[in-house]
Amino acid sequence: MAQIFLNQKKINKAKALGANIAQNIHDYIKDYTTDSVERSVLRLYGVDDADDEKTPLCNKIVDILKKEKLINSGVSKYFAAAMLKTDSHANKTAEMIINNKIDLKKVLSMQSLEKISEKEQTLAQDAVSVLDRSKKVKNAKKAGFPLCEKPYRYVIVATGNIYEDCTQAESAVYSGADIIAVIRSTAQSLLDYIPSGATTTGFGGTYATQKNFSIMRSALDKISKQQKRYIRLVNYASGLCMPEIAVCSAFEDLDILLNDSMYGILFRDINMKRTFIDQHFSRLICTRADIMINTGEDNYLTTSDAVEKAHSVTASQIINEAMAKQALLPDDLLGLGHAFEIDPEMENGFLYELAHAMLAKKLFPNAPLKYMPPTKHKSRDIFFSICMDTMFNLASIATNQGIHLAGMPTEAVHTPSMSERHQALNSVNYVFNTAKNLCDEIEFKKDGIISKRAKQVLDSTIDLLEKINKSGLMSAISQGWFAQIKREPDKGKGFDGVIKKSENYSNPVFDIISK
Amino acid sequence: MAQIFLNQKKINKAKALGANIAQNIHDYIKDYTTDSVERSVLRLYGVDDADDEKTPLCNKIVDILKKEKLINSGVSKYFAAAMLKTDSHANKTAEMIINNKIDLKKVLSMQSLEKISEKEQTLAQDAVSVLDRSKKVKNAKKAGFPLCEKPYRYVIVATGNIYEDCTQAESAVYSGADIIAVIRSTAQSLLDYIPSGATTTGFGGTYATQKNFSIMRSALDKISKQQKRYIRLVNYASGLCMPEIAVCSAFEDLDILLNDSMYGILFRDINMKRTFIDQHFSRLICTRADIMINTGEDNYLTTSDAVEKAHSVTASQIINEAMAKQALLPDDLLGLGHAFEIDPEMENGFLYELAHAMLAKKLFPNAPLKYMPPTKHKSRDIFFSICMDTMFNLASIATNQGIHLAGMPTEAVHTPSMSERHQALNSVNYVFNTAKNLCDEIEFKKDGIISKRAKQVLDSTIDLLEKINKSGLMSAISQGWFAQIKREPDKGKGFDGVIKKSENYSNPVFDIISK
Amino acid sequence: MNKNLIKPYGDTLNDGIIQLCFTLPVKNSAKAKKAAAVYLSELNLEEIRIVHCHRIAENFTYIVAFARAIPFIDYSKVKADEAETGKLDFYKINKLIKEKLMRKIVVVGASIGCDAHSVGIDAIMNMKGYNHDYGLERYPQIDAYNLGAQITCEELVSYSVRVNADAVLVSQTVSAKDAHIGNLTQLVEILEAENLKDKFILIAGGPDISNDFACKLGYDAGFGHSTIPSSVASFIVTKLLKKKGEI
Amino acid sequence: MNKNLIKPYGDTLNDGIIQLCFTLPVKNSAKAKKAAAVYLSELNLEEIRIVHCHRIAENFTYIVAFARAIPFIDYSKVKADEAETGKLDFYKINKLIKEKLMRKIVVVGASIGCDAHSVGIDAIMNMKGYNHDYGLERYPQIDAYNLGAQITCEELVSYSVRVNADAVLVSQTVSAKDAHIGNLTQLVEILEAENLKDKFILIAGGPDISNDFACKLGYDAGFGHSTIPSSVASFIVTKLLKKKGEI
Ligand code: B12
Ligand code: B12
Ligand SMILES: Cc1ncc(COP(=O)(O)O)c(C=O)c1O
Ligand SMILES: Cc1ncc(COP(=O)(O)O)c(C=O)c1O
Repeated sequence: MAQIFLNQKKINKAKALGANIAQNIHDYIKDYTTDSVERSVLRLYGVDDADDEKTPLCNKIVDILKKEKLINSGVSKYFAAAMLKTDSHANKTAEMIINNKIDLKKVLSMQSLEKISEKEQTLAQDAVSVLDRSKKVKNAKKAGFPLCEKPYRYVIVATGNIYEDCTQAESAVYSGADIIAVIRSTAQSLLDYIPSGATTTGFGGTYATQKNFSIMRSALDKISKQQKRYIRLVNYASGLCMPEIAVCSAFEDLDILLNDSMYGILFRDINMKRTFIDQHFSRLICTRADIMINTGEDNYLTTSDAVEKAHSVTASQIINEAMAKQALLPDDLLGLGHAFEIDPEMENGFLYELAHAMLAKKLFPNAPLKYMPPTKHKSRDIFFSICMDTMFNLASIATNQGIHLAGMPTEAVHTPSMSERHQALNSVNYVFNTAKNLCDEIEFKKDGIISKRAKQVLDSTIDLLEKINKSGLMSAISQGWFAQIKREPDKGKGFDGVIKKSENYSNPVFDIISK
Repeated sequence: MAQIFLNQKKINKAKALGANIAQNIHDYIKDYTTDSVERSVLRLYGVDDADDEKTPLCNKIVDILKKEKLINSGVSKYFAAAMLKTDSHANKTAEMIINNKIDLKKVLSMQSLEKISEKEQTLAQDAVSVLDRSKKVKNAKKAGFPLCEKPYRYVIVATGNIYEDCTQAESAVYSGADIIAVIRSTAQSLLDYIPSGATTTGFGGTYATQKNFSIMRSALDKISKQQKRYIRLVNYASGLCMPEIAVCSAFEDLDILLNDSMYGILFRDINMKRTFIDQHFSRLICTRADIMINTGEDNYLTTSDAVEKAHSVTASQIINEAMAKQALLPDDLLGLGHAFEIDPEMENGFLYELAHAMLAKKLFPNAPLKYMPPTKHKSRDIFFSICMDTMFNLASIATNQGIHLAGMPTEAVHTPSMSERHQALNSVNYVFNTAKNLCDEIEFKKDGIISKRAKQVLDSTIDLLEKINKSGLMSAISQGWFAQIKREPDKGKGFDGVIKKSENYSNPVFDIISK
Repeated sequence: MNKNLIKPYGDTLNDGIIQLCFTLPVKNSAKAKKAAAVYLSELNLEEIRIVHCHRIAENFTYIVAFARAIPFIDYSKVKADEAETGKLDFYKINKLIKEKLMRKIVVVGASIGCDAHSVGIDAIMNMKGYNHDYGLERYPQIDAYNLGAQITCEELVSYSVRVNADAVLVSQTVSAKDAHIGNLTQLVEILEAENLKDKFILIAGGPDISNDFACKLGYDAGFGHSTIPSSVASFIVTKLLKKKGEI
Repeated sequence: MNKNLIKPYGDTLNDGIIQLCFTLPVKNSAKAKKAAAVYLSELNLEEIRIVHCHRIAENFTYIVAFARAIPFIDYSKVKADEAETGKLDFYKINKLIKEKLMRKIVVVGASIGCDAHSVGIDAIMNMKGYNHDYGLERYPQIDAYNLGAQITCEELVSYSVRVNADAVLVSQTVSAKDAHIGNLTQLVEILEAENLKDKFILIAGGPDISNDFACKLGYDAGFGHSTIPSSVASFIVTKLLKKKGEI
């Protein structure tokens, strides 16, 4: 790979600061659960139905527990007890609870705590084996095809209609895509439940539902076979339902989830405590089910300047990595994000992009970095946008990135149409092939613009991490140190879903997968 | 500049072979003149009118001399004598000759040879001072603006209508062009005369006429002032009228001429002797009038494969340089051509392009290399073509080229329209700025693909030059060693215009400018 | 020919050349190529050149074409539909407010509904401004309140009433499946229901919003892509002065 | 709806989305932008979005637009207009010539007029061929003569008569200001004048040539961009067999 020289001691220092920052958050969150974590437990236990109004049963049950003020002990034991009582499957049991056929207030006293605990264990073991199954199934599928070369070619589909999405995905794979991301309908991340069923009415994206996941998964499996390569499926976890989305994704064998420890806080005004707790559980699930996470540092550069605030991206990557390590994620599932977002009018901007991209590679040599294309400065002159993307494609192959989001000529116009995705992939395919081994050929001058820039960003990162470590991450966020957006620890959406664990809180799935 | 290591001894060897090859040609051509050289003398003496059928008077006079078998002595003394006789200006004299008012057979005997020779000297001195004037005028204009940064941005206009060409040129300059080339109407190079007047009816280009030159020159001067930078004007010399075009270009203050020692032979089936003689005189004029030449090695790669025959480009550059040196051209007027023409589907093709581009820089460090965009492998998917051009733009700035022909998205479709030129220049402007100093940053691995490739091409070049030197250039061409096109020494268009000089041949302009 | 009659220009006046790109939902084949040409002939085009056809899915063909457009339009009859701003600058605007209105004016802005895009409204409101043009917060004579993104119509209205706003600025970026129309319409309905419609100068903005479009929805003006803050301030001041009878 | 009715596809069936790019010969301004929209509405388009306007000269505005195309066409009624080649391959063609025609066939090719582009005709004639498809010179049953470029019509005709050609292949690349039409027409006129028109199978080819177009000029067939040699050989053989009454 093209090399730049960085002081290893500085790298170590930055990593140590990150670990400390993450540990402090971890010390806080270990005493809390959330509505969504509890709903995830129900989903893991098999509750996946919705009522006639399309409200998921798991939401209703958690609401009941909250109303009854029982939630602090966790939903697990109540539901296990209820299942013992009904002696039926999970959805049936859930229905009976909702229809007041079973009173959760009383259900614990109806059988021995030992039996309940045993049932919890069985349910949890079953749940975990479902997660394990997903890992196995995916590995088996991958084994059937030749290894996919990096950078993986990643495109989004966003028609709002899952069936049209499949058509678009098929075309994208045909043009060379390795990864298909189904973008969610705008603001789904603010919904405190996961919609259900196949959907056709999203805005700027398609609802993330378990059914939609499975429809797309089948479509991709079909194309995989035709094209003789494994096609990865991506959806979005960050939001009010992070862990639940992770569960559904594991059920439907998704490969990657957008899952950032701070995106929801900053860009969706979701409460930070809620987010920190949710991301942890969701990532534990990803670890177990072999789902790669993709973080969202690229987003910072849509509100901040990419040169001025480059170090905030690096600092966030280090924090995201440290938090991921708390959730046991191995390096190869760590799709840390960064982006090619420097103003195209900046003199030598491309040199800075190379510096940033190589810094990320140097800091996270084993992580499959997710490299985002230019978006903010994309032109509405689609012909010019293609030039920017071509340069981005080159930066990606020249610095050996892991996951390459194909930039779209119409980025500044509309969600991509079928022809535009084809145009975008044509450029990616061409550049990746024509400059295939460029990364092995070039060396950068030690004292050149590029090397100096990488050092400078690393230095600023360490400064920022030191400040954050001193004040604590929550306070850092409330001071607007990321993306220049300020969020208060006790404000934001979903704060009422943060729950203090009681002494007898139980969540056996958590216990198993966090070991 | 990005560096590759080449053995200086090998470079010297290649250059020595080139010098030898050129010397052999020179030894041949010094005893010959051509119709066009003689017509150039007339143009230099002031004969620029045409008759009612638009046939240039200079053609008619040379025809008369040929018919009378007087041409071997050169037109100069006959015309000088005639002028003495008429005591009028050149066009008037020419008219009288054509209307048989003056008999060229007899004109020499009508006055003393000394007086004629004196008149020739005056005419020649005046002619040369016109050439010198052009150099001065251009330098004065340039001095009025800031220095233009290399690579110069070069675009073509080709509407067929000189007035539309001006509109197109204005727009191109507005979008950033530094150089405007007015492409000639298809096959003008096969016309054995220069059309006259303002023209509006060309096919795939606009006729090169002195009037058209002057119309475009004024248009560009106007835009120059508006945009506060000097805009260079290009036309095409290679063809049956090489030296005459050079003369007209000097008269109208053109800056650059496409002027290759072999293009016409290979691509236009023009007789090789004719071409060698014509190019020499035309280049002498360029030297004197400060007109940069651009050679056409890029064309080879439209009929040969760019990887397989890369060394034929290099060999031709070396020969073109050696011949240019015979015509006293200084390095800064030596726009040697090469091109980015490797199949976009070739793995690591871009690395090869970089190798070729750097080899050229290394061989001709002081020549303003003319770098041509992809043309042969351009897609009719204009969106993909933009990707190719963007990579080409990068190769150009990364290797510090002199003159950059902007690639057009519609290269494989039609001659460029106004919007397409704008799109093309947008890409050039962006890449040149965003990667401005990339060339100072990168070093290539000594034993990498790029370095090896450059060495390999140099080696093959030396092999080829050795073969050419052994067989002689004319025989090399007849064996198809350039562009895989075979041409016979005594075949091809314009052979009947090759004239053996008699002992008393005179061409005082030649004598002055070849010193 | 009437010199006001215009059509596209390729490289010669009135050659009518235009470029098109689209996908047809049919299998790539000679017939698909022909269909593309037939289709374009339905669009008032001639000398159609289908220069590129490519299969981009089993039953989809990607097409690049050039053609000559047939109609002319009379340019003298075209009427631009941008909001009339008078094009005042920072200094003139502040001066006018101070001297003619003789009080500070109050502007409230937000990106409404589930639209999380705040950069657009920020560009208009924040100190820093946009494209070297100061944002409204910088104007000494304007009290500017930027509520940010994801603001419900109700929140925006009650806030505007509270601070006695002169103008309410609404940003909408997501327009897929007409998402923006729903949000913008809802705001107007609420204002009408509460009889507040004429209390505020109501302005919409966003990359896909034109003045025409916004006016049709009941807004006083609409501003599109690359609007600069002073155009908006200009419009507001001019409108207020008109209301006051000062112009 | 009749499922044969089609229109462009953006990301949803029948959304009609197409992209356009062109230049208008007017000064960039709000009025120019509006004119672009008005113009496109004359092209049977709706929901027109002029997404980009840029001054590219004093009085010229560059425009990028998206819109929805209104008409449908009936795909079942579209008739492709490629030459009917029967799609035989190298081996079948040689076999057919040998077994059914029982003599070698003679083909002469050239790029005529002042057109110096020879790569196209070479692609069809040379041994090497094009896109992994052998050129006519490689066919054991074909005597192929490639005269190259810049050949006058007269030269081509007299040569073809001399070698008793079965088929004459003509290449034309330069089509600016319809340069190719002149050359192609001239050849047909000469052949007609000399009563040779029916003696040869007359085929035109080049990037801008379609079968329709060539047939209209009096050619037996026309072949466009990325033609492979076997298609041409296929056409010739099929035609000769038909003449002979073998099919
Ligand atoms: C930055 C960005 C984001 C950021 C937003 C961060 C933030 N805090 O704002 C993040 C990453 C969060 C984001 C998310 C999404 N985005 Co977004 N995003 C963009 C992006 C890259 C840039 C937008 C921008 O900041 N432009 C710069 C500003 C200055 O320009 P502007 O908004 O046009 O504003 C100017 C004018 O319009 C006007 N103006 C704007 N508002 C107002 C208001 C008034 C009153 C006035 C007078 C003027 C005015 O003045 C401004 C200055 O000139 C665009 C693509 C692009 N390059 O345009 C996509 C884009 C807007 N996003 C898009 C989508 C679909 C989404 C998502 C829905 C995707 C998804 N499903 O997850 C999400 C969810 C967003 C949501 N629910 O709203 C689409 C919208 C498609 C469409 N037309 O419907 C775009 C076009 C990308 C694409 N091609 O798909 N996005
Ligand atoms: C190579 C080339 C040249 C070379 C030609 C070398 C040579 N010996 O052929 C050189 C440098 C000499 C040249 C010169 C010029 N060129 Co040129 N050239 C090209 C270029 C880059 C590639 C053409 C090519 O080789 N294509 C590859 C072959 C295999 O494809 P093809 O020709 O389409 O052939 C295929 C089919 O069409 C078909 N086919 C072709 N002929 C025939 C015949 C038969 C019988 C059949 C069955 C099939 C068939 O089969 C072939 C295989 O599939 C094109 C741009 C481009 N990328 O297309 C411009 C291009 C063709 N040139 C162009 C122009 C304008 C010129 C000049 C006139 C410019 C000038 N004013 O100086 C000159 C003069 C040429 C002249 N008088 O003819 C324009 C033509 C514009 C137009 N549509 O009118 C083009 C499109 C470039 C542009 N955008 O401006 N050119
Ligand atoms: C990490 C991460 N999560 C989620 C999202 C999308 O979230 P939403 O659905 O809230 O738009 C993004 C968007 O870019 C992201 O980067
Ligand atoms: C050196 C040189 N001369 C002349 C020309 C153009 O010549 P013609 O007018 O014969 O097409 C070219 C074309 O590319 C060239 O490279």
